[in-house]
Amino acid sequence: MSATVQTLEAIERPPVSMGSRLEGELLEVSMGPQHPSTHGVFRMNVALEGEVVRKLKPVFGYLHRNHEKLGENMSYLGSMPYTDRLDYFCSMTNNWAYALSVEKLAGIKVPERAEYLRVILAELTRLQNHASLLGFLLNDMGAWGTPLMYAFREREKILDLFESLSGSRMMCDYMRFGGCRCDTPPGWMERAKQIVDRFPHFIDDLEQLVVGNEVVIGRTQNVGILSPDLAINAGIAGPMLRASGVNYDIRKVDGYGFYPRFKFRIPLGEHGDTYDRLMMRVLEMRESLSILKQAFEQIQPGPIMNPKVKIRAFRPPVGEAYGRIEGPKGELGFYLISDGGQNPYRYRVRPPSFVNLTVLEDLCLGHTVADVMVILGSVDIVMGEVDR
Amino acid sequence: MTEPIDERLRSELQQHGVWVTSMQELYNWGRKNSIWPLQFGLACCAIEMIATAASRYDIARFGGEIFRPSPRQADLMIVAGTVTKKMAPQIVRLYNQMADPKYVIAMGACAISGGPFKQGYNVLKGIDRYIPVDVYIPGCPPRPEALLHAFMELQRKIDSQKLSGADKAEHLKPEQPSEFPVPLFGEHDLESSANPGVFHPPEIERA
Amino acid sequence: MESLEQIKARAERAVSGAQIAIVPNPGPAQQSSLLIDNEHAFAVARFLRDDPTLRLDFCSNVTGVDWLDRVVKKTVKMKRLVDGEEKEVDETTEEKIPGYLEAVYHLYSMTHKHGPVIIRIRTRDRGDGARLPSLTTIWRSAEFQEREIFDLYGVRFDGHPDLRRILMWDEFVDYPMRKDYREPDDYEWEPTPHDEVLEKAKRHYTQRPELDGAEKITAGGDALNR
Amino acid sequence: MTPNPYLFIVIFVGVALVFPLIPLALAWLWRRFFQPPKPGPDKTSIYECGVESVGDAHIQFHSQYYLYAIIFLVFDVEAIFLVPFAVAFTGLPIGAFIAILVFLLLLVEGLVWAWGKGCLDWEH
Repeated sequence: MSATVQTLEAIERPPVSMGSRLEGELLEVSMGPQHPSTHGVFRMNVALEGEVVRKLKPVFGYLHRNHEKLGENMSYLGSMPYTDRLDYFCSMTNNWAYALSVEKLAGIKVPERAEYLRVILAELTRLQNHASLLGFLLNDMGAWGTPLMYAFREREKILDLFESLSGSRMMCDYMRFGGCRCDTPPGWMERAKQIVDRFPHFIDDLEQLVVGNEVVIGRTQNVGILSPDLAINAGIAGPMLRASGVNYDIRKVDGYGFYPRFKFRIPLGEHGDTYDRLMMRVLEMRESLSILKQAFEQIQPGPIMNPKVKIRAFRPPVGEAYGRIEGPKGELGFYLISDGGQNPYRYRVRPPSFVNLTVLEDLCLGHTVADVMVILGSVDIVMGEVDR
Repeated sequence: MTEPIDERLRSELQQHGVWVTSMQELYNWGRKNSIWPLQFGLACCAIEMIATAASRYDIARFGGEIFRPSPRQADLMIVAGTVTKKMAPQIVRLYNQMADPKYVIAMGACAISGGPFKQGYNVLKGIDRYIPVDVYIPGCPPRPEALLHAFMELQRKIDSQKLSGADKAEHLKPEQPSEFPVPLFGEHDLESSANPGVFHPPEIERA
Repeated sequence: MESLEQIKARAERAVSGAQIAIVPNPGPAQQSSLLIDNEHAFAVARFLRDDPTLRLDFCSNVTGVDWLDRVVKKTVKMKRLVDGEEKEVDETTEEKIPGYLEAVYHLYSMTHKHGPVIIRIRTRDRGDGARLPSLTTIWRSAEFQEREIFDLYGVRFDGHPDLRRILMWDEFVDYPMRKDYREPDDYEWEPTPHDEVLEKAKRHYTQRPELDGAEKITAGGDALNR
Repeated sequence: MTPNPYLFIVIFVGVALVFPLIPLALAWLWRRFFQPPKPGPDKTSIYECGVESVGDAHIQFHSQYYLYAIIFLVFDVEAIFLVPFAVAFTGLPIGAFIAILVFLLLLVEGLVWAWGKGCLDWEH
């Protein structure tokens, strides 16, 4: 370890007062940018007493790719492919959030079929995001690799749908201001229906294996408890917020897109611990499936692009707009200020993972190092979105 | 050991049940079929790397499915994702801490030259400014098949490495450095914006 | 939810001496905002959060915006005596607005589930006097986002519990998201530059050697024997 | 002539010694002839997730870990004593069985005392 051998006198030990509890010194450890379970380049400076966490300071910026500076130097449509690289698990919902904000900025209407397609693609993205998250979370808990293989098998099926629709597996760049880029190829709807009909088997296996499993219960219950008022005050959104029992889902609150046309329920947790967050994702997958089934029945052929919107020299009127959607990780918002030119004057992304990490220290204090990984896994961060 | 065994002789002996090989072939055959990558993902390309390691595009068919978290046990560093200037010193330090026959795959346009984020103030324009890169894979993100192709390309490269003689493999030469200076954080940019010993950009005749 | 004017009136009544102005939003989004002066921003923000009918307890988004010095041309219809008779002529008056840095807060209410109330606080100038009151002690969600504004725009938030750089490395000195920021120039080895990157790479091209006497003759030569 | 009964053990120890030494010798030969080691300041630095490690790991740990280690050590040694007993278990009279039970009882009584004293309960 350290090269120099310190003689006994040289080591100034703090005076150990026999009366007080024998305190151990704090060990400064950096769970650094390259770590198997930090889901990317996320670093935490952890002060450990033995194996118990006493202080935890997250460090960001290792993937700060200057998304907003680039957004200001490009046209509105130019930064649409960059939104795929924000949260690189859910490119469709990123596109929708950006398209929604620009449509609010410029006052553009979207035809009916495009709205239905957007709901279908957003719910498919939510399915594969929650499946991957559960795979990674169980991976962090020690089930090395196996649940991730099952989750990625489901994810591959959905990526095939995205690829046949938009041409790329992960970076779909599919939505435009005022609709979608292209209509579904023949047979796409049937394939999507088959996948949605077979998806419950995956959730049943998962629930059978995971939900009742006492190792998972032992590792996640009463770990990282988030109280409802701290969650609201810290701006937490998405499944993490609903796990603490706060009924706030932007699909119901804002009613954007065609979500008011579908009947679906919002799962709520009671304790706000990691087990509830895990269960939120499992239950939300079931709700997404019911939305998808309703959407498949109601969708009708029709135009998918608002003809009046100019693609080339698109100049929204002067003004500003803040549009937000319920992304799989929370509230994803875009705040755009337009000065009438081709480039936005200010292009701001409100990332859910970045704000959800505000309470990471509060959740992890007092837990062991192994629990920190499980808590971080349940917060579900993606570094492309945290660092932008 | 200098010139390879001619194939006719080898196949003839094989008919009589005698297998002929050389130390170099054995050494390279063993190394190329069990490359252990470093568990190290930066951005979207890392997700495609995980998809490659998953069951559909299975990298285990090429012997590379054991992703080692610690650089001490890894032979291959797949730089998968955008290399930012804040992350560059860490990547070079990890490369220095890897055991010696080590290889680097620059996966994705970002690791090769900054990719779509090239004009960002915090984005390093390519990882080959600081560490030597063996295989480049274009794409944003490259498909899992492209990563498998890069893996095979790397195996071909390992197979052709000599064990002795003038042009023997880099890691066998005593004078070849096995670690490179870690860039420092400056006030406006990284201290040395590139490592001249490693970074040999093509001399392009400007019109 | 009440209209912005009612909120403004009640806020000014609740916090004595607060100067709140309504910043109209000309775009179709119709999301106008309240501009609050720095001294009373903290008190007004607490009022917006604790008022029973408003209950804006969810600060969703905190954004930094950099406004450079602007010259706003206003054309206004003026009556002018033009060679004898009255004539309508539009007069363009130029108005210089000094630049400032701005923090925009989007507030929602989770209890009443009603929409965005946007408040803006502006700094005096863009130099080192850029200071703003921090609202982190009211909405904890502003903690990281205010640190990001400090990191990328250079606005010091007074009262922020832990104001340090969040995205850039600590030794970094300038504020990259400002409009007048010049990024470091490492474009010297561009194999295939085009448009903006071409201009940046051009600064590194070695100048072509000047045509000395001999080439001039040969260059001019073909003009002779054409 | 019948082989010496201990011959088996001698061969066993010989193989046990030679078996690990072969790869070590191979590694040393490889190092000597083919691949010269290239240690450097960065290569031998402490690996801490890519970041320069700050501070020292030789710090004062909480006393609870020490108590756990002691209790484990006691039962580890006990297992060593049980192994020869278990091997020759079938040929032993009742008296030996009673003796080993007393031995076990003493140690378990130590565990009960430690448990009662609260050395085992882990408080965060």
